[in-house]
Amino acid sequence: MDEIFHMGGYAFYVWSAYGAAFAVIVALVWHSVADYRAQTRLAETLEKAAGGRVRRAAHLERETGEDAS
Amino acid sequence: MTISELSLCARDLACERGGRLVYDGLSFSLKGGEALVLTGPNGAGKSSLLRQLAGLLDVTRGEIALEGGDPERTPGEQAHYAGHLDALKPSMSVVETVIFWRRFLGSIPQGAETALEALGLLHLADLPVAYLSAGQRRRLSLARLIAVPRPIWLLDEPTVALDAASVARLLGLMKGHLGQGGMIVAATHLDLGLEGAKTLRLGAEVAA
Amino acid sequence: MTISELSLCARDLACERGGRLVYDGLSFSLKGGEALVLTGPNGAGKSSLLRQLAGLLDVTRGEIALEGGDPERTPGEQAHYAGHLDALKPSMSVVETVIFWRRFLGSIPQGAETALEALGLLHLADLPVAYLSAGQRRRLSLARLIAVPRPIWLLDEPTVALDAASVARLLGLMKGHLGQGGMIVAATHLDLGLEGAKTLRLGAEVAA
Amino acid sequence: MAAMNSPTALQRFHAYANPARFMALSSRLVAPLWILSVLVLGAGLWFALFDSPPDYQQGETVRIMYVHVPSAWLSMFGYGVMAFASAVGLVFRHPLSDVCAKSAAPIGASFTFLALLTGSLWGQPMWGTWWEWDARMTSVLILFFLYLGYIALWATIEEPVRAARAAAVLALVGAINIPIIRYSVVWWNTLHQPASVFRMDGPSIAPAMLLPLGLMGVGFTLLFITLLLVRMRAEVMRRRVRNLRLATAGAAAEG
Amino acid sequence: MMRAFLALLARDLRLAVRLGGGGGMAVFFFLIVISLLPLGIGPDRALLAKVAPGMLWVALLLAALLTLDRLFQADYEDGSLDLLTMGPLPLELVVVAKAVGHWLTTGLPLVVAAPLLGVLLNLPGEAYPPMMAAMLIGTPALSFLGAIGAALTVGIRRGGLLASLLVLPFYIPVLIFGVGAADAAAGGFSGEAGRQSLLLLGAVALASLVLGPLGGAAALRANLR
Amino acid sequence: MMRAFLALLARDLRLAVRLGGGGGMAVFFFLIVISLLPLGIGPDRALLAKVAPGMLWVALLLAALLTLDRLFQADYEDGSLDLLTMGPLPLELVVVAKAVGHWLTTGLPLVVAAPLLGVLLNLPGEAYPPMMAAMLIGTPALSFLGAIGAALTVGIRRGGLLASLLVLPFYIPVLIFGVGAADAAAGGFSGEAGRQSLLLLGAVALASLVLGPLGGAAALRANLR
Ligand code: HEM
Ligand SMILES: Nc1ncnc2c1ncn2[C@@H]1O[C@H](COP(=O)(O)OP(=O)(O)OP(=O)(O)O)[C@@H](O)[C@H]1O
Ligand SMILES: Nc1ncnc2c1ncn2[C@@H]1O[C@H](COP(=O)(O)OP(=O)(O)OP(=O)(O)O)[C@@H](O)[C@H]1O
Ligand SMILES: [Mg+2]
Ligand SMILES: [Mg+2]
Repeated sequence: MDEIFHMGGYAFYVWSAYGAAFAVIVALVWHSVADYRAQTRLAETLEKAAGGRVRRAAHLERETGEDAS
Repeated sequence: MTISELSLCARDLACERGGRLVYDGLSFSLKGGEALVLTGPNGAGKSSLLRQLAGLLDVTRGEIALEGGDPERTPGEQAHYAGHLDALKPSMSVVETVIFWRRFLGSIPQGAETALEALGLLHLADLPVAYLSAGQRRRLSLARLIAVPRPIWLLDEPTVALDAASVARLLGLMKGHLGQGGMIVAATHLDLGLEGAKTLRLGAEVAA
Repeated sequence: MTISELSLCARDLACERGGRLVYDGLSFSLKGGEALVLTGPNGAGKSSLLRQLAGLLDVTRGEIALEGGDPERTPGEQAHYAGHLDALKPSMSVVETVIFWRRFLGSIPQGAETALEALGLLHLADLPVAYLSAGQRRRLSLARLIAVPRPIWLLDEPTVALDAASVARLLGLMKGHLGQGGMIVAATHLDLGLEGAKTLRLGAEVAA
Repeated sequence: MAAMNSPTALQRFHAYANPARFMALSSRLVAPLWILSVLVLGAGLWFALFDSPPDYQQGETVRIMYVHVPSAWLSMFGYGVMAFASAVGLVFRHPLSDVCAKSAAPIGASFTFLALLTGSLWGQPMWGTWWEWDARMTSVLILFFLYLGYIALWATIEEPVRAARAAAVLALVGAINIPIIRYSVVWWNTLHQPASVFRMDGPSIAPAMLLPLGLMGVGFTLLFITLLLVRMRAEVMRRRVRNLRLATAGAAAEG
Repeated sequence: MMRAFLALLARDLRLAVRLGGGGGMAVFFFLIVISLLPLGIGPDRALLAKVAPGMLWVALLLAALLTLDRLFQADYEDGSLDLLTMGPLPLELVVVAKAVGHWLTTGLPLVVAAPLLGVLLNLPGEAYPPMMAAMLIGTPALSFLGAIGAALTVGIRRGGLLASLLVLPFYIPVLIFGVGAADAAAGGFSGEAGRQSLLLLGAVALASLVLGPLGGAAALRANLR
Repeated sequence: MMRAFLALLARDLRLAVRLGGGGGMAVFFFLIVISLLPLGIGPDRALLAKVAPGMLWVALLLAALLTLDRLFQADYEDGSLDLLTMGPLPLELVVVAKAVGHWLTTGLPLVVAAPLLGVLLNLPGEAYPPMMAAMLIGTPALSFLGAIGAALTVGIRRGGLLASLLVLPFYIPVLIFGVGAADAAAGGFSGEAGRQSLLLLGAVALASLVLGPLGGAAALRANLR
């Protein structure tokens, strides 16, 4: 185990590389998921608040084939 | 082909801006010699409609057709558009401006004076545009209508900043254009004084 | 000091622009609660006079004095100027715009809604300015008048691009301001409907 | 492509690309994909760190390869996805491909950054320097710039439709540029330093190293796809939020 | 159509001259950047000679970048661009006219000024002809590629910096082959390497003559509605 | 008055961020310029290390110059500047707010990014601390001196290039002392020379903090009427 940790004297480089990869990937995953959650929550509250008007927005969405724009 | 055989039709037009539907199901048709006046409250979509007709804004749904026009050119390329922005360069002189647009839009450069005369700008011909007052600028940007003949005029609040004499002059020019079989679509909040013009009121009743 | 004791005087004012004398020997005086309407053909110097009053254009000759005002501030610093340019940032939202001007011109940021309400913009509060139509922009730039109280309003063609309802609303605001002892100098080509306002007609267009 | 042009095929394409359908389909895919990526990456990591031999030349540092090379692959794969989606978006005008291109960019940029960073961390023990202006490294750096420019363009244009088209043009022109950069950099380098001391291709790979490398490569790719789906879902929701906001703001009648 | 093209080109040149010197300004900027360099890296003449071709090219790129926002931004802001799309000239040719105007007011004057600056940087004599040739071939590419970046950022106020960022990666091949041509001569390699660089530079320039108008027009279309 | 100052500063920062990333964009530009250099002068590591401090400073100046037109031009064109002069805040403080905003969105991020770029240019380790110190002291001077140039050219459309030209001479002392501080450390001189450069740089920066607002406000007054 110690050997693995030591990495033949190159511990700093190897573990930094893996650490950095881990950090970047975790940040990316966290950001993506958090963003998705936040947007979903926002959409829900807005839909609730807008009440009847949602139907109009949804209608527009369907008609234009774009829920974008 | 004389321009009086033209007709401009919009069928079931819709416009979406910034994710909102500004108008929907809008239709009209206009023949040579006819004018259409667009009215309605702020934000009703008058400017948007003019830009769609000019080909400067995507048509969300529906269609715009010019019958009897040059089939190789879009309706926008057979129209003049005078919007809120005046497309003037402060460092060019008044006459240079008109000459440039004549050249660019495909006329010969000679005869620019006629257009300046028609808008009462001849005495300012050599002044740089930077020195013009608001109304003078407006008149210069309208001079393009006369400088290059095109069958359709799309005018967005054309009388803004004009004094009474200039408004009268513009009215005369518009009548002359209609008399030659041209078409005008103009957005305005005031009465333009074009008798016999069709009116299209945008706003609450159009909202989907 | 209440603002109704104010008086704004121009004595023998001249204005030179681009090497030409636009007007000369112009005088007027205005007391709190009074309005002055500037009329005249394009290029007569209406906008120039307003900019001189706002301190944005050098006074060639003559003088402008505000009596009864804050002696430590220039007349311009006690005035609102609403000119042809609207000083709006497309990427700021409507309410952010008003809040910024309240802060910058020295009021507390709270209460921006009152100004938006007064100009019928409350429902657009969170929209970016880039999305506004011409008339909506104009109304937002006029909202500054209400957002921060200042005794003098200098308005250059304030009704441009406004629909009928908004013109009526603006008229109401102007009357309210005069009623509180404020002063208004407004340039216009149309009838503003301000009864009892003084009128100053500037000269005919100067030939080159 | 010819079939695409017939209206029915196009309609079918649009039906599949419909955002609502996409949301329904992707919601079923996301969870399994997460699990699969974690499993493959876990296995890959085990082999990479514990169950593969050190290299006879590079020693233990060779283990950096198992994150470096997959990152480098994905940096290019990401641009490919972005450019392809942009082309589809420009031709078929479908918002979902714009969403896909937009969502791929930050992921691709992150992997590009990782390739640069891990390469740098490998370079110091191997070559004695963090950074070398060598052809491959330089072209990856420029690829990173292209990603950043693409992201910046999306960020600055407010209106999604407009932003999508402009960004698509950039991605496509950039796609043409990448091989040019690659070759020009190779050229430039050999011109100055005819005999490079460093061997970029490394030793031919032993089977014992191929297994972890392959697992990590597959794992990274799965992760990429999962992240892409999640980001696309977030983007679709963001647009829905935007529409709802505008609808509420505009619904109060004018005047 | 030809008349419209020439009218637009002539207008752009006139505006460039009136708005403060067109070419003169770019040259002046180039001059200052080049004279900043010795201040930055010290007055060692051998060192200067070594970095001279590269520095000249980098300064060239920067001068081109700095002037990119002149291409479309002003026309967009005052509404001229709307009207330019409504004329008989295809949008691609509008972009060509603009790019040619940009080249005539920045690239060309810089090429003319470059030898003078070479002297300031102690550039060896044999490097001049290939360097000039490379600049003549390479600068149009800078303008045409720049047009893409300028068109992409046209709706954005103060988009100048963003345009620079977007365009810089596209300038890299031009830079590398351009420097390659001059360096080969200066470094005493056989003419072969230099000639090859020039050929590649020519290929990049030709590609940009096609790509610039197409990409620029596509970007303008995206941004204008 | 304090409230007005902060409101203006906050607005400028917000606009900078919305219009595409404020600081991020400047850093990105800086990064690209710095990576163009090796492409221009070749990948020779010793040569790169030698020119690194000078190049970092030149790139810093350019990034600052390129963003100068953000200072007043937009506010002039849309009429905001007229209204800013009519508020309670003296014009000098308006200039200070603008310059501070400019520094926060360009100078500061660049200082933070500089070490990373040092690595790319193979800058020797001992040079980092004095270089960072010099940049922290010198970059505010760039923003404050830049304000004068931006104010002088405010009425001129596309005045960006002219502003750069006017300002560059003022930047030269900053460049010389800034490079001096980093070079002294890198070149292994005694600390004395470096310290002296830093002191002189500090003096220049202090002078610019006074000169910038006064000169800028005077220039604005001249241009606005
Ligand atoms: C920041 C510096 C570096 C960058 C940007 C970089 C970039 C890349 C790229 C793009 C690839 C994939 C190329 C392909 O598959 O064709 C790659 C593969 C590879 N790199 Fe790096 N690299 C860097 C540093 C290093 C270093 C220092 C080493 C080892 C001493 C190294 C060893 C390898 C190996 C062994 C491969 C896989 C074999 C191959 O596909 O040729 N790299 N690198
Ligand atoms: N920036 C300027 N430089 C030089 N001369 C100018 C400038 N602006 C206006 N002028 C000239 O000053 C005169 C008065 O212009 P001003 O804008 O005050 O007119 P105005 O009465 O507001 O006209 P309008 O009704 O058209 O708005 C005009 O003749 C105009 O040509
Ligand atoms: N660039 C834009 N992006 C998004 N939405 C916009 C944009 N321009 C206008 N809108 C919105 O579209 C609607 C119609 O605007 P338009 O300018 O066509 O109105 P208008 O009828 O011309 O009004 P006005 O009388 O004020 O000129 C408005 O509600 C406005 O908020
Ligand atoms: Mg309108
Ligand atoms: Mg006026």
